[in-house]
Amino acid sequence: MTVFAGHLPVFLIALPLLAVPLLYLIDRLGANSRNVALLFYALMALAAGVPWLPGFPAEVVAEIGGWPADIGIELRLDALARLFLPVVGVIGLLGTVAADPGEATGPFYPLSFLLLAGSNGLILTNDLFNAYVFLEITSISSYALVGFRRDTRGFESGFKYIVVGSLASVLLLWGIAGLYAVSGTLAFSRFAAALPAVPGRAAVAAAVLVVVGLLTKLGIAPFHAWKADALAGAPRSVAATLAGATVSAYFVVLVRVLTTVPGGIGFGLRPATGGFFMRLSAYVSEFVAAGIPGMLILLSGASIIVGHLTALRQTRLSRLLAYSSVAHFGYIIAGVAVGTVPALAGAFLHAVHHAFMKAGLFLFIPLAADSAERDRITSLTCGRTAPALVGSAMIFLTMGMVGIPPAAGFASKWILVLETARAGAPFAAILIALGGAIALVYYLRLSLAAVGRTRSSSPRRSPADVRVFAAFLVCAGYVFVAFWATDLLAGIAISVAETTLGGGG
Amino acid sequence: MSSAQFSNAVAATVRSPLLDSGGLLVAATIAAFSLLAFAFVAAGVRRRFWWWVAASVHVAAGVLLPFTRDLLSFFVLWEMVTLGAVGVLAFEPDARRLLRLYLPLQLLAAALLMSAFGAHYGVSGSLLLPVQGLEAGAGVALAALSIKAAVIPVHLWMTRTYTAVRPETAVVLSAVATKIGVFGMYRLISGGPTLEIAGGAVAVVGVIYALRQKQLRHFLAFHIVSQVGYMIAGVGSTVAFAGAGGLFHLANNVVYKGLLFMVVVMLISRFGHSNIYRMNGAGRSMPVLAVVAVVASASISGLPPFNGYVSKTVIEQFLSSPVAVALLRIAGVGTAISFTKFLWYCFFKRAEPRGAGREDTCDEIVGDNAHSVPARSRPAGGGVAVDGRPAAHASARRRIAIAVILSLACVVMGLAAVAIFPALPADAAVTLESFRFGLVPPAIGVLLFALAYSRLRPALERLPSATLYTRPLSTGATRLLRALQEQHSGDVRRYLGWILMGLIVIWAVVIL
Amino acid sequence: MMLNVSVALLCAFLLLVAVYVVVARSVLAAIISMGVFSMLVTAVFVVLRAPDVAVTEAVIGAGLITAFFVIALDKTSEQ
Amino acid sequence: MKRTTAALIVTVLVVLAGFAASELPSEAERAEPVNHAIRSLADTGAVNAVSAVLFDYRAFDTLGEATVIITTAMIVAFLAPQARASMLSVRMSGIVLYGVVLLLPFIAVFGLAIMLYGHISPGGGFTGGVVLSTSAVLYAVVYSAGGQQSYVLAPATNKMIENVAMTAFLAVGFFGMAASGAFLANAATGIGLGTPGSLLSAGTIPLLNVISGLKVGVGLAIIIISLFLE
Repeated sequence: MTVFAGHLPVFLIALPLLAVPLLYLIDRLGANSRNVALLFYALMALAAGVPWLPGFPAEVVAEIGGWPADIGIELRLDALARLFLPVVGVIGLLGTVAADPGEATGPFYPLSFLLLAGSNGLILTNDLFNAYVFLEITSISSYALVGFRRDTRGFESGFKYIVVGSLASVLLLWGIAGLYAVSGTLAFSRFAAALPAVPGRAAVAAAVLVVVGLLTKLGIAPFHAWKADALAGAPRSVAATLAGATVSAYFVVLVRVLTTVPGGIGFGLRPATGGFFMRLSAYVSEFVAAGIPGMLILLSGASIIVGHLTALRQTRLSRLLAYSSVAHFGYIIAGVAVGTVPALAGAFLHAVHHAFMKAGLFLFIPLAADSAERDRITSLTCGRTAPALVGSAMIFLTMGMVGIPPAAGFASKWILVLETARAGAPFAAILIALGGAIALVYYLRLSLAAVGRTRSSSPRRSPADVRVFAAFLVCAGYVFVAFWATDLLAGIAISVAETTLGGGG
Repeated sequence: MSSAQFSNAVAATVRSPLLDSGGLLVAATIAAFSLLAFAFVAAGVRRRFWWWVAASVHVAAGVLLPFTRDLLSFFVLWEMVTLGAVGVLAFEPDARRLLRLYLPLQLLAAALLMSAFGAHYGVSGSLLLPVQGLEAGAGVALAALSIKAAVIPVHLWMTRTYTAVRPETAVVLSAVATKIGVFGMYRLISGGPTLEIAGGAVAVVGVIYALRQKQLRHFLAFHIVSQVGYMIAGVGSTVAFAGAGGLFHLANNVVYKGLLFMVVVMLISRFGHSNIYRMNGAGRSMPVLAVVAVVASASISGLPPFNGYVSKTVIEQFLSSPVAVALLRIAGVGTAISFTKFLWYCFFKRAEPRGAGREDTCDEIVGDNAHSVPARSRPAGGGVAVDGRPAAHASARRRIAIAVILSLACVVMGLAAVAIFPALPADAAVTLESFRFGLVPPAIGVLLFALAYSRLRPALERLPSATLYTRPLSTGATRLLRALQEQHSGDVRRYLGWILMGLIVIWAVVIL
Repeated sequence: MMLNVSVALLCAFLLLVAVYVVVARSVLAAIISMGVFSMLVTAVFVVLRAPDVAVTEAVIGAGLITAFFVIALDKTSEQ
Repeated sequence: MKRTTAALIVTVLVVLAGFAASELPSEAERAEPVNHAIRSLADTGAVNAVSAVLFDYRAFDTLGEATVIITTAMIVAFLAPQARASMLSVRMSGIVLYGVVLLLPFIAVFGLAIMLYGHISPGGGFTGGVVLSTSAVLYAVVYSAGGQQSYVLAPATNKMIENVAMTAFLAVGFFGMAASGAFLANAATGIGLGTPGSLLSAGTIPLLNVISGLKVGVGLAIIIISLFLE
């Protein structure tokens, strides 16, 4: 067990990479590679769950090439990785399973394995530059997957994604170089020791670059504008994977950066006193004085406002969902920036819930739109497979997105509101709470439009439909089960947050 | 918050509900009234199964809300009340338009409440229902509760919804929606003289706006605003007896306001319109209804043997601010004028000839008549024909019976007030003495109506609408959204510009 | 000292070329100048005693990237 | 307007970056590179410290970088379907045709040399691979002009080489894992580092050099040829 555990991080990255030549070989032999790919993907998703088995060590460190972290690269399967590996694996699997077989030709499955390898690498690596490399693998394969339909919209989306993503990568690389120049190390676990507790100008500037690069990848206002354009042109299954799995991997890197680089999170705001405007200005000045975390709080506020308000006027479902993602990552970043253990736990919980909810809603599009091109809200119907079930599952997912009780999104949002308010960022709390109000307006519009009509034409039941349907139901089921398991999940998230904050300091 | 806290919060409510007399009173009243209201609805019209489910959720959440011990369950039930109402409204013929107004305001309230709870939790570290009011975020919570209670600048959702839904729906909704806002104030806010005066002011302004209405349902809706003012003055007071009075007023209001809505439903279904001035002396053709209406009006105006008298007296007696008391007295007179007008025009006076007086000048919603007549092809003078079912005299009789039961309840609640609600002061009962003082304000009201109403009416109708601020607000919002849309129009150069500018700002702030 | 001066000179020249790349009217001229830019960077790396990076920069920056851009220019200006 | 805004943004960025960078430690304050070079010779047997870093200490990054190139090659080949050569419709003159044939062996040998001597002298798999790819590209460009397509290696073969190289890289990694417990281990596997400076020294580094050189070279050849022949 221990030997295997020590190798697991490597396997989680190397095996998906190995799948690429393997699939090529199978293709050359003339066999149908899809089923093999799906099976292999399912195995990888299962492997991602292995760290949860009893008896698995709490933290596994795999030193690549046998070199320690200050000179080589190490992979670290810690609590944070353990939480997000299954999320990435399962959602990636759902997205791959739900892919339209007509579209999923050529290098589709190899690319999805590269996406998985990159995401797993992002989550596991303890090395900033190595994270950059995996980020590139992830990004490049997602650029291609976004434009995979090879139609004008797809190419346009892919192009915009590439341009903005490249800028983000450049900023990131610049920041990584800066951090290395200042600290002489690239390992997350060494930054704290290598940098002074009050970091200098250069270190902070470099850290800002890294953070901004990651925020751009995540889509936080004002770095978010590409998101809807990119996701709107992507095949739906790909959009589900990107919005659920890949983003989670980026998020993990952001958390690692913020918890290890001095000047990161955990700054402790104090409640201000005085009249409203005095208080407001005191808060703002305190945020500014708080450096990066303070900026993150302000950015998260901007994301929530901009994301939700922009989503209000969208006519296409994929764009609406993309902007809603912007807002939800605003919530999550607010929790992260506050940096107390429970707030961070709330952020993790919300990230996990959001991944499933958003992936589910993206999978709703192929069920509800009458063609791949059209996802206008007004032309959606509640689907061709088992309409009542699809409709109710969709409403349930939207309830989760809004944060209404019997769906999982409520619990995490509730925790986020309480804890941001508690930690001295009540404006973030108010915005998170208000965000739900705006969200319900557009999600209700969506629900009324989609559920109000069932398709009149004859139902077309294809195997692909059944698969999309199954993947969609898994997401909805998760959102349902997770609400009733809030206790368990919150407990896990809290322990993860504790180790994340404790280990980084 | 830890997971243990989270589960405890839920479990606490389920295992050990909070049983105090105030909560019991409110819950019991809502439950009892809602049963009658359901029967009332069922007597006349056929509603879909899911309508009943939604309405039941709405009412059940309202009934459970007083028993919660912690803020989490409070919030959840609060949301359930809203969602139930959304479900009910979704079955209305004009659901989209209704929800467009109803939802944002309700959700704003929910969001504000949630963040207020967050602030309280932040300061106190506990999610249990606070004994002394919220320790932090009370202002935000008050804003949320005011929206729910339909206090005057944010009353819009209530007046517009209650006047645009099918009339029976308003009967069901009137029992819970605004009331839990007031009840929330009772539970969450530790008030003071400011809140008392604010309540008094709301009562007066509500009455003034009610006086100028000519559609029955607008008239009742603005009276809800006014009555909520009374309740706020009561529960917002720090004096315990005033709080009890406020709660008792809440319970009374559920009964007599529901009763008034029922009367209005029957009037509308009888006459096919809801213009007060064209009811054509319904008292002659519907004598029982007239008696019921008199009882309800007397109750709301605070006439002695009825329940409204008791609660109003208790509130006025124990308020700490004399200004608030004065305001409530004025509102009382206004209520009396208003309901004298109601009774006079609807039941006793013959109709004004059509075209006399300016039609439809001061109603908040232009299209009221279209909605107050549910079935397009209603036979003139016939009975109820909602959802295409022919009216039956039996159903009308059943409805009258329900109304009579409720008017009896008004009397019983007035006479046995202390027995029903022990938190009231012991001398709150109706005595002979009370007739001497209690009759004075209504008498003034009647007198003023007789002498001055015809002169007052044009002046009232010239008042600016209470929804003066909505148009600039909505244009501003539209403009903002359009500008946002502009920024996301697909121009990559603009996206890159935003990224770099964001970077510059953050850098400037962080390193300079 | 000598090293610093030469690096500074090269860097100044780099800056000039970079500005020219941005403001050049002809796209082809801009692409070629980018090649020049890469060669200058190569020189800087050589001066800074980083021959590995210099070789890579020469091959990729000056050769490959320029080729890519020329291809792209050709493909796009054809229509 | 737009130009002014852009210029303004860039200027402010440069100023801020310069301000931040002014605090970077100077070269004198850092003695690590020297230490690295000395240490790397002992650790890996590679004279060229850069190669030691690229193919031993941080071989995992190299694996990732090579994967990036493979990914890109895969994407470009997929997104830009091969059509008739449309770019160079002119026929090349005889001088060019023969010149290229004469030149090709030299380019290839130069690329191979850079690749094989990567652990001894400046260069390495990446650079060598790029040089190698230029020979393939040159041939394809020159001889595909005028309509017919001819390559040094057929596209299918290119893809095959690419996948084999990918597998080989991972196989080296798993070999390290099997032999010493660490993925991509070199000296720890006990294969012997040899005499520093000789061609067969530094353990797996030359092997990885060749593998990644093939990967990069073939990948870039696929990319450029696909773009040309789109």
